[in-house]
Amino acid sequence: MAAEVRVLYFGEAQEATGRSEEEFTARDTASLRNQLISRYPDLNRIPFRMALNRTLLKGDSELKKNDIIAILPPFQGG
Amino acid sequence: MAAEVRVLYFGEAQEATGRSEEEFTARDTASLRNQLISRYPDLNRIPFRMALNRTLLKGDSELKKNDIIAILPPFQGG
Amino acid sequence: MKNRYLVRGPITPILISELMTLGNDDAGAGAVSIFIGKVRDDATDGKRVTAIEYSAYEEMAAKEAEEVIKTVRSAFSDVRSVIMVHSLGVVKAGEASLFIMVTSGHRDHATRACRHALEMVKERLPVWKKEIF
Amino acid sequence: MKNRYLVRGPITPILISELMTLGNDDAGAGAVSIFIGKVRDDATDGKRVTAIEYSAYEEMAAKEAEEVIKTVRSAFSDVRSVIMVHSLGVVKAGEASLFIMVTSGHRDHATRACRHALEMVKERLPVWKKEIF
Repeated sequence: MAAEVRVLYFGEAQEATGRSEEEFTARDTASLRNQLISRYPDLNRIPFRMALNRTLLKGDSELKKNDIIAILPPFQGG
Repeated sequence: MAAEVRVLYFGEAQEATGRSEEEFTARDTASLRNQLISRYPDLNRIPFRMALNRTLLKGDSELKKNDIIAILPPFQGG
Repeated sequence: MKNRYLVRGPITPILISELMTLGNDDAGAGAVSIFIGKVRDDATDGKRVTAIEYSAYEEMAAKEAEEVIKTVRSAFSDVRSVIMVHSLGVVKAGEASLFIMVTSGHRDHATRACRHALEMVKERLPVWKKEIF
Repeated sequence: MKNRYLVRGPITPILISELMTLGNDDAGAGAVSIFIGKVRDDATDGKRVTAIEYSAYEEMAAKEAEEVIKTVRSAFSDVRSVIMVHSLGVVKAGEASLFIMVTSGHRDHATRACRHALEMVKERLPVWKKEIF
């Protein structure tokens, strides 16, 4: 079942989307990724990963209401 | 030909000899080492190396007047 | 600032001095290994970097920093303390943006754990930069 | 003191702060790696070390320190500066007796060169210690 989730954008993903966060409705992270890229084609040039509730995702995951998904371009700290 | 040289003692070698420096007359470092050990038997328990004019000796070396020989117990810096 | 691993602006010499006093009361720590990362005035396409603006996913950064510390401590048993701080916001060229300090009984674990923490920070901390020319 | 590599007594936090400002004007140095060696309050035969008294063959130590710096610089081409200082005389438990700082453009050479310098200092500096209980 599709769930309402919050999506946070960081680094270059903020420039590609023009925002720092917004709401989405998606069943799982794979379908969320598809929605993101069709809404923001510029995201395609960023090899982003996703975190679900502050934990980096290794594969895909189901989503439930109020989950927080972060869109993470390659890290550049240090 | 035997030469007059100055011998400096460091670390435990000062305790073994009871002094920090003195004069010796020796032809080469091998003969100096023999004189040192026969004069100060306690030096035998210290695996000392020697420096000739501030450079660590790898093998034996002839000596010339006014050379400075340092008696160096294992280093303990850091 | 929401967490102890992030500081607004550069990591100043004064802050570094303060961080270095942490663990000063541990007379069993014979070795202290420190890494400081600084903003370089690199030239790109003929333009010189004057500063970097750092941003982070702060809540996740705190969690990852805890993970890094936990991993380092379990990998290097002689380690006695680990401190790490990363800048957020604008840091000028020549200023420090990262500080890592590891203390241990003897030198081997302090130096290796510090390097390991550094690599993990680079790999795992959700931090991004924007160059300012 | 006869040379810049040896200092009488402990390497105090103030001296460390001063040494750390050296090379601060080099905005091409993105990495600073520091090692600080401290006197541990080790227990031997039930007696606890309260201090260590260091002595050195000072003239040779200066020469060897120069050698260490030269070797490190030629082995790690990204290195931009190397500072090293060792204590002479009495240093109490918890106080620092060795300071090594290496700066480089990027992190790899600073961290490896600092460790290499540390190993060479241990191996080559004519310094001796006497434990005080």
